[in-house]
Amino acid sequence: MLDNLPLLSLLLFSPLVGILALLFVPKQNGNLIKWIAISSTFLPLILSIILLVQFNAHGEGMQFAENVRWLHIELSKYTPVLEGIEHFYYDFSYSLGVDGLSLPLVALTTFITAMAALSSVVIKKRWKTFYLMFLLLEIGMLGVFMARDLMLFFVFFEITLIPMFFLIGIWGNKERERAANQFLLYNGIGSALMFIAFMILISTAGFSFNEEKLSLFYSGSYDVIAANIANLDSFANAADILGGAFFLSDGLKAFTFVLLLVAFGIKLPIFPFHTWMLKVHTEAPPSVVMIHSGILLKMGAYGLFRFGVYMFPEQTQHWAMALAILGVINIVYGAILALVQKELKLVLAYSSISHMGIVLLGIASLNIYGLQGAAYQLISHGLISALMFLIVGMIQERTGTTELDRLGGMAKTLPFISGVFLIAGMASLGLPATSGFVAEFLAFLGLFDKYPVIAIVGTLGIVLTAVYVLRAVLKITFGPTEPAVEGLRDARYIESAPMVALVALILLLGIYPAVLTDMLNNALHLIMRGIGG
Amino acid sequence: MISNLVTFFSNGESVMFFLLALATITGVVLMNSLTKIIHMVVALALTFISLGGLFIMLQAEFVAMVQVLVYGGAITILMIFGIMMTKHDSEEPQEEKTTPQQYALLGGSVVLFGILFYAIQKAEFMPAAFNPGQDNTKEIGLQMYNLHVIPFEIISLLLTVAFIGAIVLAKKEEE
Amino acid sequence: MVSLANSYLLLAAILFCMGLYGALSKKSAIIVLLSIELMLNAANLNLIAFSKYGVVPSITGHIFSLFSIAVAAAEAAIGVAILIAMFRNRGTSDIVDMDSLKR
Amino acid sequence: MNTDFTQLAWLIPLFPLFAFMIITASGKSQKALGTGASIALTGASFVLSVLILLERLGEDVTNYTWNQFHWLSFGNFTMNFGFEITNLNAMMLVVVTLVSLLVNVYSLGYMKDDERIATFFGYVSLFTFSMLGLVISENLLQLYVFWELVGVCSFLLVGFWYHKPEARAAAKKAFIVTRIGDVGLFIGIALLFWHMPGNKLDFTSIHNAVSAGELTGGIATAIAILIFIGAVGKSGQFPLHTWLPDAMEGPTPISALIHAATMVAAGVYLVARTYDIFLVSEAALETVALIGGFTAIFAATIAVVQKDIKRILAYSTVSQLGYMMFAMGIGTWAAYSAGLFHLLTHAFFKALLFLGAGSVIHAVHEQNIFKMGGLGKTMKITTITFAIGTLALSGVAPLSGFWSKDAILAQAYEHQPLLFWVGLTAAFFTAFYMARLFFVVFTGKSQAKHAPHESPKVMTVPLLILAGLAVVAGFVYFPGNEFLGHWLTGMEMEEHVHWNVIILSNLAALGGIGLGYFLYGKNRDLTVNLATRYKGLHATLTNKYYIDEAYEAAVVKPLGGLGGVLQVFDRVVVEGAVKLSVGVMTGINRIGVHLQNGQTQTYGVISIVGIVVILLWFVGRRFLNVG
Amino acid sequence: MDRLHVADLAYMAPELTLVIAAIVMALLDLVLPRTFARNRFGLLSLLAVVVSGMFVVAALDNPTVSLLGHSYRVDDFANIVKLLLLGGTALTLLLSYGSKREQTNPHLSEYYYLLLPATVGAMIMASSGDLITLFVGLELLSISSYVLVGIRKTSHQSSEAAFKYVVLGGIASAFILYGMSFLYGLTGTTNVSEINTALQGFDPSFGPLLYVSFFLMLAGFAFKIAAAPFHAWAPDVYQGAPTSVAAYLAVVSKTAAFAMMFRLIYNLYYNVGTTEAPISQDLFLMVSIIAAVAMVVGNALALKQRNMKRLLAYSGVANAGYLLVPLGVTFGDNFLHVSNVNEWMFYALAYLFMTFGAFTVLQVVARVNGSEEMSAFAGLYYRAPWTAVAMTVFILSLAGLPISAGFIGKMYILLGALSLKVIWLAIIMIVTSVASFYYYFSVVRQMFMRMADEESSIDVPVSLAIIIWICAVGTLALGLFPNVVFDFLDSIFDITKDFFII
Repeated sequence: MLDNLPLLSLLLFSPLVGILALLFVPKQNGNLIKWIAISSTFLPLILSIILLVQFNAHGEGMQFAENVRWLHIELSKYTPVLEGIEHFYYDFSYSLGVDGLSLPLVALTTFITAMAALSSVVIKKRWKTFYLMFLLLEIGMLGVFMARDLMLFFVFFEITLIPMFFLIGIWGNKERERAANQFLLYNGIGSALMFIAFMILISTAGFSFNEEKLSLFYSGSYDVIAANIANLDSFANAADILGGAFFLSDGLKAFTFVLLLVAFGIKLPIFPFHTWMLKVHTEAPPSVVMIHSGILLKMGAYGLFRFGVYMFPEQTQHWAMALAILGVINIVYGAILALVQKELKLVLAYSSISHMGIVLLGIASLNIYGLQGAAYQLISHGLISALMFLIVGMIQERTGTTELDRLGGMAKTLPFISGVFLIAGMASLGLPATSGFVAEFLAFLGLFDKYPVIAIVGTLGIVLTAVYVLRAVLKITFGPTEPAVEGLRDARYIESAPMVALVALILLLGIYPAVLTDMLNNALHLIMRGIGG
Repeated sequence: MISNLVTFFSNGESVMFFLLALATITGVVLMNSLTKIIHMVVALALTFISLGGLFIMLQAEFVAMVQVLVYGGAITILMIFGIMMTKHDSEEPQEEKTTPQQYALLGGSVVLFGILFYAIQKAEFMPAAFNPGQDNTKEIGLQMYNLHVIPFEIISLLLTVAFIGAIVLAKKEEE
Repeated sequence: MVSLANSYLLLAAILFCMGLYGALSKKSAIIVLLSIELMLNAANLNLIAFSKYGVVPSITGHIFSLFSIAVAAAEAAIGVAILIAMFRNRGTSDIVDMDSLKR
Repeated sequence: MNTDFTQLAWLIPLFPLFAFMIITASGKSQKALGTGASIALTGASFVLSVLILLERLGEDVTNYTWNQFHWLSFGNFTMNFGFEITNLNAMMLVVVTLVSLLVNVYSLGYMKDDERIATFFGYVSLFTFSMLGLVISENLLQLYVFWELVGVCSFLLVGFWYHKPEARAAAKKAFIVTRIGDVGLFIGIALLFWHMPGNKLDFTSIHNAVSAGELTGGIATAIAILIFIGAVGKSGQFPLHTWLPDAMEGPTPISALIHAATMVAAGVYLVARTYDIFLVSEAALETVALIGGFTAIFAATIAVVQKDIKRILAYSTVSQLGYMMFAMGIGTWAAYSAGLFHLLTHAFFKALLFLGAGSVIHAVHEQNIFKMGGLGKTMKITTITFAIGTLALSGVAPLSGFWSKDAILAQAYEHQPLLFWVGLTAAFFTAFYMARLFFVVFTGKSQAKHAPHESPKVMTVPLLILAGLAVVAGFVYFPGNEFLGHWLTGMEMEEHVHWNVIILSNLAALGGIGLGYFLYGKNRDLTVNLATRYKGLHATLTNKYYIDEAYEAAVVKPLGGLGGVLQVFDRVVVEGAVKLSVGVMTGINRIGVHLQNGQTQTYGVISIVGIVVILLWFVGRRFLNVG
Repeated sequence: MDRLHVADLAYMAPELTLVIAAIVMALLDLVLPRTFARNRFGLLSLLAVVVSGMFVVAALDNPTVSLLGHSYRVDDFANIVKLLLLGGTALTLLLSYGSKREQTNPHLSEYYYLLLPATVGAMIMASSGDLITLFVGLELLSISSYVLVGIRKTSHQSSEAAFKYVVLGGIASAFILYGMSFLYGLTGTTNVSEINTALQGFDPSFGPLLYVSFFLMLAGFAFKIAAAPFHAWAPDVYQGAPTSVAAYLAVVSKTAAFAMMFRLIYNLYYNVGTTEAPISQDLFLMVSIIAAVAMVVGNALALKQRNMKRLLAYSGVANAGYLLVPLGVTFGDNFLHVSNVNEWMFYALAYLFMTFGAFTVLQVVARVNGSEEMSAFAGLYYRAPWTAVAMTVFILSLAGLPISAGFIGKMYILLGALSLKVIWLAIIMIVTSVASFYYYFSVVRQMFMRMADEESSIDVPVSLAIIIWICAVGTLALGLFPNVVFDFLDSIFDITKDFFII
């Protein structure tokens, strides 16, 4: 029965149910709004679990694919030179699909969104608008991970910007508006560069010929473009057809690749494009940062996988060294800066930078271990940073501050939260039996084959990570009890539920990584085939 | 150089052109250098009328008439009315020092003229015989009411609009 | 020197540029409007000259210039009308004083 | 071979894990349930370990391996986890479970009044689980996993009294310093992975690869040294030893269990487990021997002037671990056995000493030995057992410490004469500082504020058991009875009796004790004179050779400084670059807005300039061939 | 000789309808007593616009009709543009109808019968192939708009704006005329297709003159569409003019000027020059440069602007740049990219919706708060949530974010530019769009993140609400289902028959 349902579309638009329901609730009715919103985030979660169950981990390529024509712009009427061609058009589809790489991210999205929705109950004003934006954001994020068409991908990528802008700007801290602006502009630039890269791809590699229908078309389809780049007989690789109008020369390829690298690098973020996210981390409400740090940053890495590495294997090989060095810079730079921050949120922000370096390392290693590590890190860091900010939210709600100097001895007053915080810290520093270790291990393992020296420098980050994580975590949980922490209430049930769930997942992925690596494998395998490491 | 000039002036048409052009330019130069506004308007009237003369040299008698009537007459008078209805200091105020804007304007105009000069000098017109017809007024009439009747009608609308608009804008509100 | 074509064109160019200069340098609004008329007139001179000396001489130039004279007259009228309205409001007719709308 | 119990070895770590889960689930208020579960399940592990040991004591035993847990798998690659039981493991299992059990029991008394006693037992169980997991690991990666987990447990327990800033600092230091070593091990594993045929990491394959000569040369040296760096961190060898004395901030039973008997010995165990790799690299062995020997004497000298009872023992542990390392570094199977033998005996007598110290602290609520004194009268059992421990540690025949130390020294004497003398000197210092400790604490006048009392039974019984073991454990391996060596290595050991070594080592021990008695038993004033006369030396020693300060100056401060610099860099340069590019836009904005001055004629001029520029550009480009 | 027959007047029905309506109103104005509320003329004008629109629709997809040597053409390019113009005029009428301040103007009736001739001028610009007719149409539009800008003659801002507009508009007209005169001189005709034929074999010595004449005209047109560096009048004039007139200038007047530019530049200069001296390439490059300058300058100037009308004016400058891109990139060597006109038409439609919507919301806000500053938008979301949401839609569209008409429009233009690999222009276009987020979203910030001094909710007059809804729905619909428009254009418009004058 389930086979006939457009599962992905259902999943993608399931937050709309909540949105529509919310629109009919008067805005004064806070509790009803919260409950409707929270329960409606569980709908996509359930659907994504169904997907996980139905997914065939050993099937190649896309599953649950859907394809509906969205934009079809006919050009044939105007192009007199193409004799014998009946149709000539732009073809952008509403086309969805998931593979072993995107499905875990989809599940991560629904899961973290649900957790963040739970933790958002502490939001103090304008619940209705908050949750509307929240659900809208979820649609955008899900779309990014499911889209199989470049244009659709871009649309969803951009859609995430707008609710985030509101979420930061309305519910953030003091400097929220600046943070929202910075977020929007930086990411706007990133997606602008991405858009150009996509357009270049569409107008060169997207150009295809359909013999049956005698039609030529510019396709936005990810598969078509990737196939055309790889196929040496395609228009994209012909310098002489129509004066090389569709020729994707090496220079152009490198240009596009760098555009993509910068575009996704801003999102990821790669040094030196990271400054924007510091403000977001400090100013946005913690439940929003859960999503931001847990999922939105992953969109950059996902894009880098999908478009950077998969479409441009040669360029990836060529740039692998640079990527590795960038990765190490990210790791070490982020770690050292995390070490000197006085504000917990900034520590975590720099920690994200540091952790995302591992993704770069994994990619740069050009072997399956590294790729696995990078992909694993996406999920792992998603969970860990979500957990971290869940806790930050609780600390902030209870003490009104997240400055390290004003916190201390929380283990006495908030033992449960402190314990979970400690676990989160341990996971963050890559302790075995947590998901962080698996990712770190695989990424470094991969890199050691290719660039042992760079890898050794990178392992410095492992030590530094321990230093800054412990510095922050221990300052807050251990030591004498600071006045701000006195007499607080430990986690409520509604708060502990997401904590427990996140911890459980982090441990599950740490103790039995095969559940995820198996799934990732077939997607990464395709990438490997290209880069032939 | 000199021989060129000699050939130039040996031709009656050329002499005529020279004189009229001189008058035209004199008008403009005077306009730009005089200080009293009413004098400036009169200087420009000189220009407009000499242009009419040039039009006649170019075998455009009808246009020349219109030029003298409209420009030399109507517009000049209109402007004088304008001057009278708006209290003018009647002196063009003198700026003490030249602003960067004026330098830019001067430079811009001169360079623009330079480019025009270059382009015009570069062009070599090989005139075909111009046959304005027996009576070019009639010819204009024929064309105007046949081939160009649509713009003609639009001009009538335009003039109506201008007429209504001018009244609306210039009329004093009775209050 | 076969024809006076270039001379006419140059004269028109001089008039155009001086008109432009006048329009953008004179303080008196009336003179600015007149300078614009001068620019239009320069174009007319061009049209008439071309209708005799152009690549393909024709009477169309005359017609074009007639239209442009009509347009110029209408524009002048509107210009003066606006100036009068303006003068009623502000008591000045200097173009440099019109800077309440800026930045 | 009978493997009935060996097959069940996987249960051994799971028992304490189960205990940990029970305690976590039941919450900290269920004290009786928590402690009970921990003791019972650790006991179960102990019983099973003993049964396995007995099973393996027979002849013709082979290693038992099970590794069918697909921990990590993708494509053709699988990383399996499992367990392996060798004789070495079996011995370690018994040592760990035994000490853990005893510490569990002891803690019932020691931690009785702590409201978080259940949490404590939970952590201990978790530690026991991790340590046992480490011991039975079938491959190096799995070992690494548990290696880190024991580190975390150590961290948690060091910081158990989290509200004390010193405990927090110590826990942090313990974790970070060992982490430095761990990174070495990590790199070693990664390199090994890529240089092993078939990318295998299990010990059997490593053994086979090394035997087949597939892993040799520089890379083997590198891997061996990297693995050793891991061991250096965990076992508190110089230069990563600084965390171990600080770790004494934790509850004393923990110091006995983790920081004396088991976890810190894991470094030695690691080297033993990967001994094959070390054996192919002379350089690696030398490194191990040198670091071990140096640490042995280095830490012993520091211990001489420390005042804190636990710190003295901690430096002693560092020193003894150095002993084991340097045994490993000698590079013969006999030395290997001797090192492990010392590990075994040390586990017993050092645990004993720590627990004894705990008993003392429990009684006087004080850790400074000079504020104790005269405890021998009130705490009989503690005194006697502590004395046994002291003698064993000092290497006085025929206690266990003597036999193991002698085995090492004999091997050194045969193969590394220089190190022999180093070892001997260290032995002398050991005996000296132990004597100092003993005489200051248990003899003389009482300085304590509280009236000391003997500890309850739950604490003394473990002391007695350990004391017994400290006495007898030496007899499994001595010249003439090479049972342990043979059993561990599967080779015929022929241990030569070096009487001169035996005599020298005994002399050193007795000399040390004698000197200690002379200085601290009788003429304590003399020590003050000595301290003032050799002020510099004394200060150097009390300040532990200023190693911490050196690290502070060489690593911590520069790192903080670098952090500060990078912070400025981040704010000024990185953000500045962004601002600069924004500045282009705002620059145009400023100029544009300035020009938007309301003057009609300015607007016109802007346009004219625009026209002229573009026209000049294009006309010039096309017709004048410029620009 | 060609002559106009009475029957041919049927083809001109759309324009004639408006002219007749204007004359009837002018006469009625004289006859009717003072007590007769003149705002009913607004409905009459709306009726005329609708009827005219129906005539245009009826003429859609018919074979091209050309009168008097292309002096007047009815082809589908003209028809589609006329629909845009009439739509814009209808919205202008509704906007002024809902504006209290404009309704109290003593010259309300003149406002209506000047607006219709202006639209006639705009329509003529769209459907002529003769320089004279084009020039006269342009002047009809311009002169009517001068008056419209100054129609609130007691306001000195209004007359100041009008005078600035007259002066600079006059100069621009002079430039256009001067440029056209050269064109006439080089070819001897004012008929666009004949000029193109004549230029195909032009004498090389005329090269510089051709450049100069092209650029003089381009400068004039760029002034009319307010492309930088000829943009400076726009903010002042918009600010001084009544809101409905400002919207009319921003949308209708600009669209007409664009239509004229497309028609003229392609028809005149396409394929002019030789392989050694590819003049048309240079000329189109000039257009691209103007486009780039407009995008950069427009967006840069808007960055810190606090007055909403000026902000929308600058945004209009930037949008003029975007709209010039399809004109500048041409067809490519192999006619690979021939959708230029479609791109422009789509974006012009999107621009109509979003700009008009934004002006209308501004009107709603200014009506209540009496201020056109951005701060007047503070807390709008809490005072009139749906209006704020609609404004957000317009802003998203102006900023080019999905899912909105502006996004699809920009995407279409960019696809065109990049299919010819004009990467530099694409990058400028998209990067400046991102810069525009800064100021567009500061409006959003005002609406959602600031609190208003007053908390009372705002009522929106019906006619304004209608505009807002039409524009918001249009903007979103074009973003979600752009194919409706694409397919419509595809079925109606044929560039060879409907655009090029052969």
